[in-house]
Amino acid sequence: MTVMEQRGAYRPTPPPAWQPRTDPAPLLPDAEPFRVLGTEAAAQADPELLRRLYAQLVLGRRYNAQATALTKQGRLAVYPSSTGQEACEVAAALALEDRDWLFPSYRDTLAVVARGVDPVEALTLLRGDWHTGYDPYEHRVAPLCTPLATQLPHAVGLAHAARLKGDDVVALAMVGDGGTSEGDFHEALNFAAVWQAPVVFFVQNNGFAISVPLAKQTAAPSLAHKAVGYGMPGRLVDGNDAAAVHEVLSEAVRRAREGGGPTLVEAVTYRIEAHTNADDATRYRGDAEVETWREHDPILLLERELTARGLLDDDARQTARDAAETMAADLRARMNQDPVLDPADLFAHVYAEDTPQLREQRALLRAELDAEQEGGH
Amino acid sequence: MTVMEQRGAYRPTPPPAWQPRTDPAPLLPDAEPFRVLGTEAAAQADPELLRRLYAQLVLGRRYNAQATALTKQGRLAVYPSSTGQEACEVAAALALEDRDWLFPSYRDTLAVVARGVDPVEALTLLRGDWHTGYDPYEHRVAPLCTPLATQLPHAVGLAHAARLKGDDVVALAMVGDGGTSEGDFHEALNFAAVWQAPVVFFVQNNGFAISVPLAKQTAAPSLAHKAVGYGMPGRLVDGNDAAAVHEVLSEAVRRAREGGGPTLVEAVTYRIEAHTNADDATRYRGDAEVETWREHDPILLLERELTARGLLDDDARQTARDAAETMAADLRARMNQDPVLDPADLFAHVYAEDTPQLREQRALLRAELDAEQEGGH
Amino acid sequence: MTTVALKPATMAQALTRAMRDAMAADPSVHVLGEDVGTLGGVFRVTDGLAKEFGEDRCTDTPLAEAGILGTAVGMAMYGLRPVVEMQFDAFAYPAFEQLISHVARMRNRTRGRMPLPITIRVPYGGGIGGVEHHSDSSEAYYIATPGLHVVTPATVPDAYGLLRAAIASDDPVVFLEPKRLYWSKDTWNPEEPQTVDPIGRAVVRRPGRSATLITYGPSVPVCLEAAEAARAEGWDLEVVDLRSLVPFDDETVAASVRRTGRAVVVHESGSFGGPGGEIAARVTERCFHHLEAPVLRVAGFDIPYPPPMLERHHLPGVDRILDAVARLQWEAGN
Amino acid sequence: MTTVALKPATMAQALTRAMRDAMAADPSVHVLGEDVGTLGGVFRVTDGLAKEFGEDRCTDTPLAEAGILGTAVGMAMYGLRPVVEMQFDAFAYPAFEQLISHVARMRNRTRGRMPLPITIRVPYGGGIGGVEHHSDSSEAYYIATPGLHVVTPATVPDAYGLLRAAIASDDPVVFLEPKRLYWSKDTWNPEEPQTVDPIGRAVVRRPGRSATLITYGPSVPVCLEAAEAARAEGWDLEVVDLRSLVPFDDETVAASVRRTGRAVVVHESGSFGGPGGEIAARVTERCFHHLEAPVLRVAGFDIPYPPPMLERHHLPGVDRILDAVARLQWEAGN
Ligand SMILES: Cc1ncc(C[n+]2csc(CCOP(=O)(O)OP(=O)(O)O)c2C)c(N)n1
Ligand SMILES: Cc1ncc(C[n+]2csc(CCOP(=O)(O)OP(=O)(O)O)c2C)c(N)n1
Ligand SMILES: [Mg+2]
Ligand SMILES: [Mg+2]
Repeated sequence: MTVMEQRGAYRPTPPPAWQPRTDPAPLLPDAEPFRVLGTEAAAQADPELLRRLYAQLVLGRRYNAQATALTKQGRLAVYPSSTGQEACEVAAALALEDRDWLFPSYRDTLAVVARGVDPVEALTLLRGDWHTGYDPYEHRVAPLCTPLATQLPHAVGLAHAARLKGDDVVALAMVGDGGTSEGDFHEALNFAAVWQAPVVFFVQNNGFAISVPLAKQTAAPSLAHKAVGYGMPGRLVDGNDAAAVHEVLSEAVRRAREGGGPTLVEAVTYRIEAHTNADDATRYRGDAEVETWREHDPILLLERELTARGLLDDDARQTARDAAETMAADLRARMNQDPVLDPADLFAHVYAEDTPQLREQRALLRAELDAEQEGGH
Repeated sequence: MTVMEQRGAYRPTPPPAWQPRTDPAPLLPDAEPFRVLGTEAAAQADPELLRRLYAQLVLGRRYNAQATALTKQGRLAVYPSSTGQEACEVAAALALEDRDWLFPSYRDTLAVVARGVDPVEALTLLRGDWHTGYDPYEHRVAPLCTPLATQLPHAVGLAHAARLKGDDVVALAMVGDGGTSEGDFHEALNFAAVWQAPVVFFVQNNGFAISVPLAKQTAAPSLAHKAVGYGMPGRLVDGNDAAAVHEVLSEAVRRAREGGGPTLVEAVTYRIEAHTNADDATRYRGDAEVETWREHDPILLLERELTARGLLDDDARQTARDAAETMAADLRARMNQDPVLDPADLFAHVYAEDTPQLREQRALLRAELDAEQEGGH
Repeated sequence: MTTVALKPATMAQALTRAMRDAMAADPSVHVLGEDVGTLGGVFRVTDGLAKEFGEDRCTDTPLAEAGILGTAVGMAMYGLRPVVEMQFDAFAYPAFEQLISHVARMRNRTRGRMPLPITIRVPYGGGIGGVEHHSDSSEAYYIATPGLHVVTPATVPDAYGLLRAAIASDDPVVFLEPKRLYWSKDTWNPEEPQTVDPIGRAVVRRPGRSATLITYGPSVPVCLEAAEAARAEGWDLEVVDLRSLVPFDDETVAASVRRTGRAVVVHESGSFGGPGGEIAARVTERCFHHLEAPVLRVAGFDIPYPPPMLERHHLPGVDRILDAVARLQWEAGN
Repeated sequence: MTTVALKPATMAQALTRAMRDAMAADPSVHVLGEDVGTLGGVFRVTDGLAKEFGEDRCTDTPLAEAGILGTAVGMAMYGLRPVVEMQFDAFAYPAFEQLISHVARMRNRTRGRMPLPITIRVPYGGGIGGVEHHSDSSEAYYIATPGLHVVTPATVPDAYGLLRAAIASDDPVVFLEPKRLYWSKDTWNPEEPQTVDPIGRAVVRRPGRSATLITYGPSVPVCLEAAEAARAEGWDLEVVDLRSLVPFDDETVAASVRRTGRAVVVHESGSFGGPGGEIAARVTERCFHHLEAPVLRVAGFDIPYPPPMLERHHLPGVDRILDAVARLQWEAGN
């Protein structure tokens, strides 16, 4: 006779409210990052897409190099390069439809440009003549966002609003591994899951937050494992495999568009350059580690695949390079022009209409500038 | 010939940094809340512990009733009752050693009292004569915390500091289901996991955050599923089963003390009363739901177990009730005395030493009070 | 002043009515916050909105203030007009980064392309017997943040008119609701066409000749009471209700002080670094040669908001105001 | 003024030295923040500390400011003295709830039983060509929060002395480090016994008779430069460096203004609701009959901090200060 039987009538019941709400199993990421290039899956990949990704990667790499060069010439205040992460940058832009929205973080100039924003306007912030250089509504790209993770709730709100209005618009929001530690990351994912908002959260885990390595940032099995805690699927992908990133993001975008709710995607990648041109990466990591990653370079991986499948000849390679050089030359030329500045812009767009206080301050500045001109100093 | 073989030498490699850091499986909670009472496991439970829990539950229930009565008499500004949640409150206090720390949330007066704090001092905040009524260092109980989830990083920092100092002290921090949505919850759990701090996060999921039901708070399979995203174990327990809660918390405390790092425990329970005496729960939930939970009452569950095992006779029951009545009578009597107030206390302890500005303000108040006394109004 | 047609309404009811009318008039107006839906808010200010307009228009959010304001930013980006409720003043603090770094700046950062018409309702101030963290006066933080309008009503009709104006504004507005005036009543006919006052105009609540009390929100009734009491001392006090801290109505305030030659700024918020310093400084800049005495301030003490049983000693009351008026160097002139 | 023994040091070096000395003297002093360990901070102010004292004493935290300050609260509860670095002014905003609701109040909430000796280092202000969110002046928020000390050095020796005092203080101190003075140099001998100035005392940096410039932090060198330039116009300006905004040294400031009869407050922070209003108001309260003109303010404009290429038009410079001095109604008297 068991203890239970001894006790007669009393049978334990689970707490009344208890019904597991979601099956956790499908929300958990695979143990290994998803890959396409060099695997069986690559055979299924659309050759056109692979070629397009390739051209964009080459362009992106060149853009990073050119922008970094511009910092050395004093034409940019600072540039956080995404060299080594181009597969993520490009795939993020290409996974979206025109009507969708991209929410970039401060490192994602490349995704912004890949989405169609003018390469110079994308650099306005970093040149320093204004903050956001482009019209967010033109290509549906939110301003490059510096306060980490703060753009994530924006993406959720926008996607939710679109859904309420009946528009099948998806928002894709980018954030770094470091950014996942911020409270805003948590709140955004939670709101998105509760509202079943059509959002894709795209974490580029590039191993570092400035000098802080991932192991000091999280003890989780992977960042994608955070998803189950919100009730959304978490996906892990090789961030240097452009085809894989594109596939995973496209799938998440599709799910979101069809009402399936948000997804968290973690791309494992690496920041090849220093945090920005102002950073000294030798202070916190060795060359050996960087070298290992150079061998896993996104362009290299894709090039190998394309070559193996006979999809890339020297001509095509040259065409991609030429396009990149043309873009770089144009960027250089346009960035070498001094931007036209108007100090009175200081007061523009603080409010829809100047407050009386701003009118006074505007007049003060005007008087100073006039005096300066007269005084000739 | 496979595609791979066709391609010759090129073999895919996972991204170099990829080594799964932790095995996620042991971090995931069971699908069903852990229970002891009414199950085979109950046979293993220490009778002394069960009796102690019982006495404390009865005392706790009475305390809740008395405090609520005091609000009706205008003796308390407000009281957030934990009726129905006494198993959690009591087990949290009993799972700790003297040298450990408790970090209560605003609803956890009962845990504070069960830890040894004077029942009147525990109510000072709610009576309104001062904020924290007790000395946090006397029983190692942090102030009752109203801004939700903000006490969680405190617990992490304290536990981390203790560990750095070589003290085997554990911090147990309490939070509600609603509180898990706050950014501070996320940041605290992440810091704790990265630092392997000896903390136990104890979520009382009582189904509501004021009027907002759990389904509007989270879409997760359970709140305990959040743990894996930080790299700590998540445990799910029937929050009305005092023996189960005590066991799970004790186990987590032990693990933490032995250097095993933090644990997230979710107890599934129910808030039987309204949010506070000022709330009208009929606006957002029906009686039927409350009734189901009354049948799953923590005292009832334990009483059944004790009775079935012959551990509780009428005498013991009466002793528990008498102790509760004595406590209640004492509380009533002491709370019916008007607290002694000194307006000059306004300026006490803003800083270690008054600033010149506060000295002036203190003098102003003093002059007003003197004038009031003279003027007789 | 009462006409038979008017029924007394509370400030809370006027606020509810303002949201209801705004939601009825404009489908892009959405209300969101903790407990604003089914419960109607802990102060019942959103009572009935979820029922009338559905949960998608008046939404109970998860419990996370940065998330609430942050998602509201995204909603506004997509053309909605979110009206966000922060449950209590102190619980708006987690949303400060979103407020300062995004809400206040998005228009400016994008050269006017991405305005954010968000109204942030913040029940503020003390005097309601609340325990700690429930009675803060946080206006100093808001007014020091360029890009925000900061508005606070003191009367029932203003509660309606200013909230309508806030929701209609294309700029973000921090709408500070004096908690202890929620249940204040006034004769006000919600069925009549309502005036929607523009944001940024102060009003003289009581004309007077001896000195000006400059005040706003919860301190307006206290100042009016003080002005009545002052008659016994022979002072005829003017009371200016600012209504809007940003933009600030320098014109109305300076005109009053030039007339009276003396001024006391009264508010509940702490004194040091509070709005009173700004107000006193700008009044002095503008009216220096009309002033018979320095502009004085009567404010909350520079302490964490005290427990309920002591709050009456902290809050600026009639006596403290009259004491300040008495210190306005009457012997010296006029 | 230079003696041979003294070597030039930067303010950043003095700050590092202060932490190093404090850590060596007291094992309970712990430094934590983003990138403060291995990297030594983005401004290199914590350079070498992790190496010398180990990662447990100088810790790279996860990237979460509320978490950093919140865990520091817990560490302080257990008897440590955390020195927290916020990487930039604007990135302290996520920690505001912890700051306002806990750090500033814990002593008071617990009747003095649980003081929190936390130093919060905040690099602040502009003039370094930083892009948005890297140049805010957020002192208005801090000074309006009772329970905090708010301190800011303007010289190399003060950077050392005030930071030592902040770390030694049993109260929480917001320690504002003027970014653009990090690389300012002064002859200062770190090997000599260092004076640790008490918090709360202003200092007259330059005596003068015509008017007082009241300033702090990054604007101190600008005011000194303005004072030099003013000699050409026949003005002999006194420059008061406040050093501590809370507590405020009314004595030193009022004594100066009583002497000179005129004053201009200069700071980089926005004008409306900024510290200048408080300072002008309290100076006027105390010195009304000594004032020949209203106390004027020269401050940043009330706008979001502008992009680098426009910041020079925003920052209070010598000309703007002299223009204000010129408006001090010189025709009227003296
Ligand atoms: C809220 C906030 N805190 C701190 C910073 C300063 N900061 C800029 S980038 C960075 C590291 C970001 O790391 P991660 O999120 O991994 O992105 P990555 O730089 O690797 O792209 C930090 C700490 C910031 N921008 N925002
Ligand atoms: C930061 C913050 N936001 C809002 C509140 C107001 N508030 C007090 S209790 C409560 C609900 C809390 O729900 P939960 O965390 O589930 O705890 P429970 O009340 O169920 O014990 C809310 C919203 C608060 N105290 N702190
Ligand atoms: Mg990173
Ligand atoms: Mg709850």
